Amino acid sequence: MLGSCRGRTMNEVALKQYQSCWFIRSFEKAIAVQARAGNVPGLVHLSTGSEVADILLGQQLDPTRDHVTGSHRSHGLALACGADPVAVAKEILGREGGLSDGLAGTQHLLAPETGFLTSNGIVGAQVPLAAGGALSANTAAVGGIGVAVFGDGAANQGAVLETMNLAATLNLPMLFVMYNNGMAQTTAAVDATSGSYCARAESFGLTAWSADSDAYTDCLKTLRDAVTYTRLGSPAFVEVTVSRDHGHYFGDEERSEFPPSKAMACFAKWLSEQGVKDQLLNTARCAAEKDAAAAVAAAASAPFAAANALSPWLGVQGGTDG
Amino acid sequence: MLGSCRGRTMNEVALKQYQSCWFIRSFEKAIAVQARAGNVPGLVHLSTGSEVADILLGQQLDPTRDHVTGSHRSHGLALACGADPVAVAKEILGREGGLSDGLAGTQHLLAPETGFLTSNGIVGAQVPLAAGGALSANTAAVGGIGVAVFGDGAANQGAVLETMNLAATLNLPMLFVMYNNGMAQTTAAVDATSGSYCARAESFGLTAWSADSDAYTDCLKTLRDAVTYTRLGSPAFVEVTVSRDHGHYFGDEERSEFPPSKAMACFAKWLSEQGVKDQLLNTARCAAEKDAAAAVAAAASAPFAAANALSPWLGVQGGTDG
Amino acid sequence: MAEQVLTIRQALNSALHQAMADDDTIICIGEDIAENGGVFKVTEGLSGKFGAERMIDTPISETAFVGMGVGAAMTGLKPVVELMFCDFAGVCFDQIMNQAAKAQFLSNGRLKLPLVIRTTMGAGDGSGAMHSASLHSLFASIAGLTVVCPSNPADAAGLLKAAIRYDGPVIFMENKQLYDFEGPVVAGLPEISLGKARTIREGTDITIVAASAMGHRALAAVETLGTNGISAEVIDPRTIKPLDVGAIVDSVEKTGRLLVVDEGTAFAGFADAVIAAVSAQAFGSLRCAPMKLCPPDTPVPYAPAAELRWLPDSADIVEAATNMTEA
Amino acid sequence: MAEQVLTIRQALNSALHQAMADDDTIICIGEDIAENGGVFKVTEGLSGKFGAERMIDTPISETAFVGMGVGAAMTGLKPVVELMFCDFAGVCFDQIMNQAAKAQFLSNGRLKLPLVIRTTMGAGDGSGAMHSASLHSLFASIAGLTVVCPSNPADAAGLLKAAIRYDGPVIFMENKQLYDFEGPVVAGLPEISLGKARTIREGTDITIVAASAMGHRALAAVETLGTNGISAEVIDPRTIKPLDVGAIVDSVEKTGRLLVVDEGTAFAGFADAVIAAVSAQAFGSLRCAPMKLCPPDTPVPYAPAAELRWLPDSADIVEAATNMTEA
Ligand SMILES: Cc1ncc(C[n+]2csc(CCOP(=O)(O)OP(=O)(O)O)c2C)c(N)n1
Ligand SMILES: Cc1ncc(C[n+]2csc(CCOP(=O)(O)OP(=O)(O)O)c2C)c(N)n1
Ligand SMILES: [Mg+2]
Ligand SMILES: [Mg+2]
Repeated sequence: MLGSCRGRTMNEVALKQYQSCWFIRSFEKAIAVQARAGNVPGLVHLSTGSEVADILLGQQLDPTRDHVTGSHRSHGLALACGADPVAVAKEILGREGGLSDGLAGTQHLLAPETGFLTSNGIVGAQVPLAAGGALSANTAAVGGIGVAVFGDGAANQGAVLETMNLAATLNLPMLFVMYNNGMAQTTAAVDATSGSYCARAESFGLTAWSADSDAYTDCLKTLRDAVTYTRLGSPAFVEVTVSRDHGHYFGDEERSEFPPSKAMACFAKWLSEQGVKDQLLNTARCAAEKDAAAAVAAAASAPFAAANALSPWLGVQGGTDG
Repeated sequence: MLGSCRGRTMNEVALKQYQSCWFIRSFEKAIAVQARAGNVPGLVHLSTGSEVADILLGQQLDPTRDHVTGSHRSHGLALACGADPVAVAKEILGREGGLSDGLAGTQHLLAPETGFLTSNGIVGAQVPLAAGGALSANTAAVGGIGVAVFGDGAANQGAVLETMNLAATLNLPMLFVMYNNGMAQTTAAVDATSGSYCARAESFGLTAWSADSDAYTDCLKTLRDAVTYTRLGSPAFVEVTVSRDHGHYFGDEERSEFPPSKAMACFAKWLSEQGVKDQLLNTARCAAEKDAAAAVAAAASAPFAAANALSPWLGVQGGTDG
Repeated sequence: MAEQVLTIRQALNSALHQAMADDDTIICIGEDIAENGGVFKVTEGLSGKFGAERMIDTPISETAFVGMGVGAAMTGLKPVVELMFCDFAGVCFDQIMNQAAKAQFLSNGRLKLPLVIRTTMGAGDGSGAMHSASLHSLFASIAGLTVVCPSNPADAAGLLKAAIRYDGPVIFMENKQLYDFEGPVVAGLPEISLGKARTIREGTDITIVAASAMGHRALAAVETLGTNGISAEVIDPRTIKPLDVGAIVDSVEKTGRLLVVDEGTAFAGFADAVIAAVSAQAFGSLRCAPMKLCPPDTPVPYAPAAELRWLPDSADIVEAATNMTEA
Repeated sequence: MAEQVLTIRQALNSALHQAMADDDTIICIGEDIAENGGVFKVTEGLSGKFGAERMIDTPISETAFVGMGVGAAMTGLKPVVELMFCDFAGVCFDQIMNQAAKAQFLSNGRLKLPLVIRTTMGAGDGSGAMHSASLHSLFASIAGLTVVCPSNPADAAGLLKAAIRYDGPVIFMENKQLYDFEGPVVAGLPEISLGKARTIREGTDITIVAASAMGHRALAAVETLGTNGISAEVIDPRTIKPLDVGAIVDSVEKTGRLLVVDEGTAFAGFADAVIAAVSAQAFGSLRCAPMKLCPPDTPVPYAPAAELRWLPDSADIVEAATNMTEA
């Protein structure tokens, strides 16, 4: 679905990206419908609002040698890295055939075969893991990189801050990507963070960029430059401004006043300016919506993971099993 | 011993400080003698090399409203804050009548009555505690501050980095004092830390200074300015260059190549330049040496804490006692 | 005294309101606790009443703010720190294990440490492996910590008040699945002593020890057991540490059988602690092997059926108790 | 095969040399481990042999470098991470409890996690409350972790090799007090299976289970007990988890008595785990209450006499075992 872009014109590539963004957005919308219907086991944190960042980042990466980790809010990132949408949806819905057969769930998407190592329930904990990915890539000398994606709130966790210094000290090929959506749960970024994020990263010795996902070309160029720079062997940091179009989790009504993401509208406008016909935009969007709805529908019609999903893990450690 | 300095001339104050520095240095020397003789239970980390910083900092503080925490290497700081030298020495030697009757030891000196809350066996862990001191002082509106003293190695711990952001976010009257002695155990600061320490602190929104303890007036002014600034209600950071005249711990022979601290020689030179007679300097030094030796000797002749030092703590929690 | 029915959430909220009104030195620290009232709404309304000075919202920096709580407790405040999920203890565990737990000992009693860390526990709501753990025995295994796991509104309010007044660090564990559990409370929400178990059902054939949500499951099981002619006594320890071993031993001396039902770890957890303590003190009274019913030794699974299978339920309790009484 | 006498430190060092020579994917990560050879000198000489790429010195940032080890283990390397003292686990506990321990489960078996965290344990050298803990059961209570506590050079080397080859995360705990303990090893330092206990003394009257340094104290006690006519069997579990319950149960079925001597916590610790497991499986064989001998429930005190009092010693073991056999 979120396929490769080699050998195409720039417009074709961008249109495909646009379609992929719509795929994520529609996927999350379909998950929201499932959640409202009570078909999701717990709470879900939707990626709605960071689609453009997810896709532009994902397309700079190489599944055969890069290792990516994400936060609790990583449906879009996992898809952008190439994780199978049906398996992702099944995992989120707790179904058989989910990435981890429903044992892990929305906050723990693992698709290492695509380079998407894992997302994480603990804010910031994914960041040291990506340093390990960078270390492996470095040791194997395959030109791969580690990429950690985290939020503005996570930027205040010791795990994230320590890893910035560690990556710089060891000169790891590691890219820190901070999605600044202005909020951490109900706390505004400005209330929780003193100083600027880029200055912070620079103070640890990282090369830092910032970009706004509303500005397609800028954002693309920045992410591409940052990945290229990192691939040459040094750690870097990018702050990407995104939005959080739902509340912290879906159903968290109090935050519904947040404005919808402008990023995709801006992207569409830019495509129009490049001469891409509205009809093509519509076709891409419709195709994406259809594909995403189909993926989530396929997942929703699959059986819930059975109690015996646990069976392979019973007695593994010799603990007393209840 | 490390008494107050009100109502004296500047030279008198400085001479007294000089004497206090020699007190710490001689105290540590006497502890080293005890350690070599096998009279110290475990390893000790000596403050030799940071005496000038300890004393100049300690003298800016007010025991009635400030709260100070220190690292594993805090004998000098505790003394500079006014902890009873005999009780400190007894604690280091594991004797009855030590600050904690020998239960805590060299890395856990607690003299809250002097404002010296605690030192710490875990690198960096004392720093959040000082934020609590700052919060208490702030809440009580007594104009007090929290002060955390830590090393260049500790500056890479999440606890320290998180607390910088927290203090800035809450606008706590908290002073971060980093003693840069260039080494953490056997790791050179330059190998473990990327970027500059002051830039790091500034990136978290702290006002930052640096000073060299070899330069008496500068160091004094910087610490005084920083304490004054913090007392007005905002967090700040000071990097003080000190030396580590022994190895990481006493007896860690491999590091004996470190050059002896110049700070006290510089201090003496400065005093001479101010017209303080050599004889006065000698008298101060001799008095300090005598006092320190007497304090440690008094401690060393006290009985080791007995097994029943533990008694008050047995059964407190209802656990099964062995 | 006047009785009233409250949920645990409401009881905790009222207790905090009362305690903070009575004592200026009590402050609350945590993520999203002030204006937002906490993600579980336990601190709702407190910031309007007591202001931003006493209701402190923090960045996502648990080590820094738990440590700040420890330092504040050393210097005259009585902080109540909210750690959103006990699973997050990992990111601030040094401040709990080495700083909060050891400070009083290291000061040889010169320091008081009136710190409460309120946190949650409990699986059953599809929150997955890092938002569902029950780490009460992890905390209880650390010398210096008091650990409380209330199961009803009156206990929750009364024990929280006691925890706040206590001079040492207390980990106060609220079960997410019980926040809406209703029960009677008397006016004034009287304090309840730490360290005292409560017999929530009397019986003669078997003693079931079950804290927090497991107490409710045990009560449900007791009904079925009763219809099968088995009379079970259920003890809610309420405080995990210090554990009221005496109350449990008294019961086992009467019933001769012990079953511990617990949502924590099956290996070196609360269940093992109870079994070992009872074996040491009442071995002669035991008519059969003391047993435990705990989840399998895996992280908490996400999918509903697997999570259901993972948690001990009343059918499991009935089966275990029946096996023990028949043996 | 040729026998040789080595200290535990030397045996561990040789095992690392051999393992790293045999497998390029093994790397070491930690503070002061490369040129300095580690503060306990276990990694001495490795950096000269294998270079800075495979012997990685880090800043004092345990969360970052333990997490880096976890991530590296997910992506093809076999990291051996040194955590200088187990007391420091607090500053990186999330990476141990939630990341290392849960990754394989969360991947439903798709990820391997060949990670070893080497750390130390053990009181007795005046290191004080934050450099002396024995947290083996804290780790063992977390589903997904394997925990190893060797007591002699051959076991140390053989178990370390097995731990490095194992697909899951292993906490490998070296007792500081035993680094200089000497013992015979055979050439090649053969691997020893995880999860197998060893009977280090046969006896008929009482089973004493004791890991790490406590095994040595138990052996000393056995001599005295023997002269008093009590024949004690001593089992060194070697692996704390998975625990070789079978070996212990077999022994208790023979002796009828169980004493667990352990340096870890007395509440919800290893001792309780053994007692509960044996009670469940061999209750009928127990001739008296299974007992434990653990330190008092306090942090490790600093002053020598208090620390001595704190640690169970062989006189305590003799007394406990004597009481049990006389009862
Ligand atoms: C260590 C830890 N603390 C708190 C939480 C609860 N929590 C989950 S997401 C979140 C906010 C994260 O904000 P941010 O990093 O900006 O990501 P966003 O939700 O905006 O994508 C919080 C506080 C957690 N999961 N882990
Ligand atoms: C969390 C933690 N990691 C490692 C250690 C071991 N350790 C004790 S002191 C020290 C070096 C500290 O360096 P620095 O902060 O510069 O202080 P200095 O010793 O130079 O005064 C180390 C690594 C520790 N005590 N705690
Ligand atoms: Mg955010
Ligand atoms: Mg240093």
